[in-house]
Amino acid sequence: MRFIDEFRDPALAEKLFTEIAQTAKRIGAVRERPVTIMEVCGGHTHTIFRYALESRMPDNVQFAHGPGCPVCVLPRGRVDDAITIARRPEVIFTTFGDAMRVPGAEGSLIQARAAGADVRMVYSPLDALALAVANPDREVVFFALGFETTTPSTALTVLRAARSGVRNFSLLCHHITIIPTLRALLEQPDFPIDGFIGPGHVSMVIGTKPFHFIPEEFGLPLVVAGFEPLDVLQSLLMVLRQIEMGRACVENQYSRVVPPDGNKAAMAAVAQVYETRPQCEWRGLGTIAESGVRLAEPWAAFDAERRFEPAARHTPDPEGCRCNEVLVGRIRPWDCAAFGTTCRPDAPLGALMVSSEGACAAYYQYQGMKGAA
Amino acid sequence: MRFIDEFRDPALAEKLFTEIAQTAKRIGAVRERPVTIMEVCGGHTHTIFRYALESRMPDNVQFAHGPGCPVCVLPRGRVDDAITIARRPEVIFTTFGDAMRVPGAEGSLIQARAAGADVRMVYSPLDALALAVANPDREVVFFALGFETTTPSTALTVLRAARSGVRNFSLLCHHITIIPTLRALLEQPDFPIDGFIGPGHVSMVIGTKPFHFIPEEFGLPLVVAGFEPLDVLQSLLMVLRQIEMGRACVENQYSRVVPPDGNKAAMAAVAQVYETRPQCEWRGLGTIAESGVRLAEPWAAFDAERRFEPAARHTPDPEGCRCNEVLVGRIRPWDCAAFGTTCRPDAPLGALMVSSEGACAAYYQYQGMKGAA
Amino acid sequence: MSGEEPISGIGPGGRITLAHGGGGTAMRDLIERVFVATFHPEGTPPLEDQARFDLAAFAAHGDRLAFTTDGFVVEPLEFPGGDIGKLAVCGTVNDLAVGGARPVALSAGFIIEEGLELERLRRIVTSMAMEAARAQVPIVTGDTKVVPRGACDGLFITTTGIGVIRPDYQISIAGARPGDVILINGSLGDHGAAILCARGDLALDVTIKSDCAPLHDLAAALLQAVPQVRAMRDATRGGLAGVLTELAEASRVAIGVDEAALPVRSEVAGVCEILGLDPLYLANEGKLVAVVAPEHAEAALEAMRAHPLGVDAAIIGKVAAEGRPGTVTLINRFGGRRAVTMPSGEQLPRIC
Amino acid sequence: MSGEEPISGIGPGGRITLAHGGGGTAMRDLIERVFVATFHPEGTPPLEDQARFDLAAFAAHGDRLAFTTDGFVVEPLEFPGGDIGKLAVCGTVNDLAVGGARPVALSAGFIIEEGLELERLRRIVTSMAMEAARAQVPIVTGDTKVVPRGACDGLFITTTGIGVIRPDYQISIAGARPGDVILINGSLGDHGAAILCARGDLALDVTIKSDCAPLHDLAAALLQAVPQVRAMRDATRGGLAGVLTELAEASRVAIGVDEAALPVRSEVAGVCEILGLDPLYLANEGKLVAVVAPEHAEAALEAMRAHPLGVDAAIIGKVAAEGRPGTVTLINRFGGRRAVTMPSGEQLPRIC
Amino acid sequence: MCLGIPGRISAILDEANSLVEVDVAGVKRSVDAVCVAEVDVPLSDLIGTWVLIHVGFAMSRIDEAEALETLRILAEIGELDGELAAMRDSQEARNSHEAMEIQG
Amino acid sequence: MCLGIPGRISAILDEANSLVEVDVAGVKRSVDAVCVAEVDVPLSDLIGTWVLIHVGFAMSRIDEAEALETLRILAEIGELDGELAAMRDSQEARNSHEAMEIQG
Ligand code: SF4
Ligand code: SF4
Ligand SMILES: [Mg+2]
Ligand SMILES: [Mg+2]
Ligand SMILES: [Mg+2]
Ligand SMILES: [Mg+2]
Ligand SMILES: [Mg+2]
Ligand SMILES: [Mg+2]
Ligand SMILES: [Mg+2]
Ligand SMILES: [Mg+2]
Ligand SMILES: [Mg+2]
Ligand SMILES: [Mg+2]
Repeated sequence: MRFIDEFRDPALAEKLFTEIAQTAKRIGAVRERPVTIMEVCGGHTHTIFRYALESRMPDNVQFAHGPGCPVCVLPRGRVDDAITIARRPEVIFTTFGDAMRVPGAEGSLIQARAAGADVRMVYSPLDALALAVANPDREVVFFALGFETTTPSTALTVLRAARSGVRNFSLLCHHITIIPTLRALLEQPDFPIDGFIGPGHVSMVIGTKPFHFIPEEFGLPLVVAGFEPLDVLQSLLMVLRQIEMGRACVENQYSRVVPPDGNKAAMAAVAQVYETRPQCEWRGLGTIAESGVRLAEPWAAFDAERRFEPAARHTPDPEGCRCNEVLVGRIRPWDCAAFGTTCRPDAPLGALMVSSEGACAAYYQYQGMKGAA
Repeated sequence: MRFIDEFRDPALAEKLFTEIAQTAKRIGAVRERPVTIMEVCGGHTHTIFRYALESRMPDNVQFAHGPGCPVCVLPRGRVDDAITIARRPEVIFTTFGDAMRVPGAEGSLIQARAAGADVRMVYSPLDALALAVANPDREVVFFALGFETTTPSTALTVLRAARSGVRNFSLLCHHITIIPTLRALLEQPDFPIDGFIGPGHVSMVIGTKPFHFIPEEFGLPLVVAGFEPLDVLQSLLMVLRQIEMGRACVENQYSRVVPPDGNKAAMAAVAQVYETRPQCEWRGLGTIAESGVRLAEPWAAFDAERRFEPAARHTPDPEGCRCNEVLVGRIRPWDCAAFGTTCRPDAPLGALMVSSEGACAAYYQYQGMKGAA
Repeated sequence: MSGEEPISGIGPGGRITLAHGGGGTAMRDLIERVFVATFHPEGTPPLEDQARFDLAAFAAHGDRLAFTTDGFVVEPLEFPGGDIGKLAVCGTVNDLAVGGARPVALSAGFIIEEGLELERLRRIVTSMAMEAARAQVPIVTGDTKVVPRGACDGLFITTTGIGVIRPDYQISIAGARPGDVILINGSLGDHGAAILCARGDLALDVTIKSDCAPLHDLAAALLQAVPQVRAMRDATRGGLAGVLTELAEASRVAIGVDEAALPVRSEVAGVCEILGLDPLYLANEGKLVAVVAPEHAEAALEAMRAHPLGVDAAIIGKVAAEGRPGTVTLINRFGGRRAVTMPSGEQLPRIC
Repeated sequence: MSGEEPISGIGPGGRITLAHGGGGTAMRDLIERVFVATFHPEGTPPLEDQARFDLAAFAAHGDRLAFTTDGFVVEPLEFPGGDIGKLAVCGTVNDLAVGGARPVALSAGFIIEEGLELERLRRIVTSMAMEAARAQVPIVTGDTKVVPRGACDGLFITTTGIGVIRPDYQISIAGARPGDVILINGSLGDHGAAILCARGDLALDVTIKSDCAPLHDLAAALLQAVPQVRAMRDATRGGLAGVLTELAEASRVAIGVDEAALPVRSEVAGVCEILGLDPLYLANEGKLVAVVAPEHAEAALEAMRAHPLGVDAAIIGKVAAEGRPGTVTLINRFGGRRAVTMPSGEQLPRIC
Repeated sequence: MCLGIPGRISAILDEANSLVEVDVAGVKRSVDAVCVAEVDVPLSDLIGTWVLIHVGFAMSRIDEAEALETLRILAEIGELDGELAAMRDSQEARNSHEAMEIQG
Repeated sequence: MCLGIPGRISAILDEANSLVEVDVAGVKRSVDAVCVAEVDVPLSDLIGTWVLIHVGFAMSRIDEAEALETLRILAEIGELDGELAAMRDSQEARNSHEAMEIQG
């Protein structure tokens, strides 16, 4: 496949492994502490594990798996809200597949479906809208999850619904924004990260400029990266080279997809449909100011929260769950006692075990219980 | 079972067979033509076949199986109306079980159910009303079939629905009345019947007086009969004895259940809820004036015809169907070429093949193809 | 159950999900901890795609292998006198037994609706295991599918049985001969009436127990006494009428039945009266019809009556010496004769 | 069809009704004129409750009887490359074949939703008959149930197979030994991807053909060449990952797989990319995994490649000489190693 | 038409809506008793009464005296007739399975 | 997060609603192209264009020149370095199944 296969070439990867090893060696010569690079995006986490890149890293380079997996940071109370709405007999609750396994206090959407709720998986919010048109006597609710990459798609879907006069369609919106969250992480004392692999598809929408505060205010390098293994390796090498040279700036490895200014049409749609939430809850991270959006007043009719008024519960993370520490890179999955015992992909306790973009699931799925042994 | 087993006693039956044989012999001595007695009611037809009473009749006594089976006289267009309504997605169409097999032009309600219509069998119109209460977002329609016996039950159900404020319940009413129909039969030239076994359960509601015109105007005896084999045999004997003595009057064999004046509460409910239809169509008999009822104006809200406005089609009987001749006793089922070939209980062409109260089905089921052989 | 680790994929509601049919950990957990643990409490064999038997061991018991299958789809899944699991074991054991086969092994295929309560499944599986133990036939292989909610009615089970037939048993639906005597081991229509009432939509309040029972032992006792049994069949869907019409047709004989000899329980008769149904056509799940030569009739009746499942056994009719082949005639208490025809369509109540 | 008398109980819409499962004339008409007529065009045997086989004839072909069952519940019922009928025959033939058994007979239990189009049923039954003929295995007994609309998803079929195993074949999921070589007969995930696309809810427009095929002949060819095959299994639900993790666990060995050697069709890879799925976990219906001693690897590969269903056969990995028993490791093109774990739950697209 | 069945009223379920329970050979069902109730008489007076039930409604009280009278008349039929005993014998013979032969 | 996949726009499905068909390795799907369309330029100009697709929306055009440039940089990495050949050999050895042993 074009634009994919070229970026999976083993020979080029081998060169990158070599170069990374040599760069790491040079860094190691002048610095005792290993270098920890956070890949912000769950897509990168997935690539790292899927291609077992970690297994070929030098000893003094390690990844920390960031908060950029929307289902991993979905708070339990929000799942409970979703289930409350999905249970209404008139509702067809639509969602991306990976959100169906996230456990709330009363189980997951999969389990709610098993108990009778009409929950359906869709590939696109447009498919949810099509369901609404096809079922005029039902209420179709779409679980609008995702970061800046996904937010335009639901904004555009709402605009389309409004244009077509569809009235039985609404969003349960839990779109979140990565920029305030990175700032919140960086402001933590002793944040143990030396550089970032930046989220390529977020940047495709918002451009690279919003990341400039990271080198400018926190002195750390960030390389916006694509999602193929060569993209990740090249980006890592670029970060390491900045570290080696003591530089810190934003670089764009993914220039084939990411324009520096992002996508104007997408940002305009988001600005038109959404407004910033004063506070937004993240699983594992707590509440972060201005880190999410909600439907703006003119689109209130499409807001499932306003329409169905779920309890908007706050459900604390389950006992024994250490997702919060894994999420910020303070512990590794196997340091959590639940890992592989009471928390497994088929019965996740914490959200990081749900998607293969979650650090714990990725470790479990792609490394078995190795780390734990 | 009390009031049942006593009336199935073989020893008493034997006495009746003997007495019937002797009476028939005496009649035969003075009259050449065999005696033909019409049992008006399908319930009697059923008893006659179920207990194989016909096989023990003297040679000069034969039964003619009258029009008193509501599903047998249900016109095809009415079934088509029912299916049209049942197909509506919001409708739960409820009916007595035996009406589900009656073929209209586009198949039966069973076949409509197979094709997706929500058709449900109930034991009582009250059960249909309960379904309406349990499914407030659906429209529950009850197929109100039956003679004077059944009409009070649907009238009382409508009154109950009105009292409870149930709005999603209505009747597709095809209640018919036996009295005008008997008169229409009797007015036919050369009507080949010598006496009647009268419908016991109709009489339980309307009493015995409405039958007095039969002896008075047409000079034929009628004995209102119960439904157990001894009831039928005793009534037959009573008819034969009237014939033997040249008398013609209305007698009541079923006095344990039938009061001479019928049931006042039942008749009052019918009078309150229904009004006479100027014309009513019968399968096989054509249109008979004032032989059916419909919901009176104050109950229009409960009338499925007014609510859903089905085409009210007139669908002629299918080709090759001779139900009309069987119904009035002019031919026997096996005289119809369709009998047992293109018309069988599992694939009825005519309505008389649908219910085991229909003459053709009764012959087929209880005598096999004997008559045809 | 308490203290035990929950089965993978079972959430707070205690329900089966699609994951339990997905071929992964949840499915394996369900299979091992519910099916295998119940059917083979002695220990888990490696999960092969197939069960295997020594053919030599079979040969010791007979010269023919019998092979039969049935699907079970009853609603409600649990009812007075049984459940779908008991039914699934008995039904196939009976189809083996009425052919004269000694049941050797069963397979069980489960199709489960997403949302079925795990505890309910456990009860049903336990009931299957109990019934299989009673019939001394192991459930040796199986399959589990889970379909989305609304794609199946709770649970369907298809069982297949293999059995071995002794060389001297020659039983066939085509085996009845003029003069033969027809027996049944007890009352008619209990299962059909039980299900009709248990379903609840007719709002009839009565507890009729299904007659669901494994007939292998009764059949064996009968064959012990009368190895020459000519025909035997369990009277399930279609009732006694279904079996007799098939028998008359396949054997090209005329059959006469004595209505007065037919055993019917009073509550079943009551349900039939209310709904205008005929017990001749109601389903049974623990009744077999046997056809024997007249000289063996008494021995057959005695052997059946000596068995707990045959205490109400009766001679109900005979194969006529002459008469139109393929016909069944019922002679009633009044000496009237009527044809018994093959059932047609659903048994619908005749009410109005 | 024209001129023929319609099947009893089939109305103007051409659909199956509950009567076709009622045990009466409509059911018999359906069974005789659709099932029996298609499976046994040569003539109708009397409808016994069971099929019977001479045990002596079996003994000529082997020393063990294999017995296996599977339920089939696919949606849509017909899809590129097959239908539920073909699947139901192939699936059970394959479960027999991968145990080294020569298929002898199949049973088929049908659970039909009221309203299924008769013509559709005919097509599916014809497809079963064709596939059974291809696999040279007769469908000898069966069962038909019809459930109310909404109580099943069109049609479910449960097939059970019996087969006979030659004395020299000793195949077991627990049979893999260190050093053994692992082979597969072709590309991964075709069936899973075909169904995902055929279903239409993801609105992906591509025609991927299911690999659904009977593997008895391929397995026989392989066993002819290498009678010592240690383990063999068809990779159905759970995909290759499911088979390999079960194999590693049952045989108590560590398995290594070479990602570069895994055959995957480009459209299947495309669907996986779009939905974030892994072809290792997608279902197959015409793929078997075989484990042989290293000295037999080339002969096995050659035998598979010589068969039409094995042209893309490949050696995909081996059983490690050491390593943690029960683990499966995938070595990718970059030399990276990752664990392959047993699938868990449904395969849900990873999108947002 | 008009399948009717005798049952005994065994309990009052809902006085206001005139719903009673009837017992038919041990099978119980709720039926509407408005057609057999009397004005100003409590429904509970009906307990033990036999009624004729049709499609969920009690349509008539069964008059036990009339039933006995009908049976009495039945019993008297042909009593004067000497042929009775002979007929009975022939009936019994016909009922036993020894004699069961079917004509085609 | 944010699974994205490159695809080629292969047809225009609905100009008014900016729906186009994309082709990903032979798999086709309708996607919304409003984010990659230009004002006053007919959608048909997009045919043949490679785009990055996310949840049913084309979110960015793929810049082929930039892609080639990235690959060029990748190709140059370590070219100066003599160790490359040696590394390649070791990689190939690791990939062949002969060498596949797993550490527990
Ligand atoms: S193992 Fe489970 S609970 Fe523990 S950190 Fe990971 S996801 Fe959270
Ligand atoms: S055989 Fe059929 S068509 Fe002919 S009269 Fe009877 S019911 Fe009518
Ligand atoms: Mg069977
Ligand atoms: Mg059976
Ligand atoms: Mg049977
Ligand atoms: Mg299986
Ligand atoms: Mg259901
Ligand atoms: Mg199997
Ligand atoms: Mg299988
Ligand atoms: Mg298998
Ligand atoms: Mg069967
Ligand atoms: Mg369905």
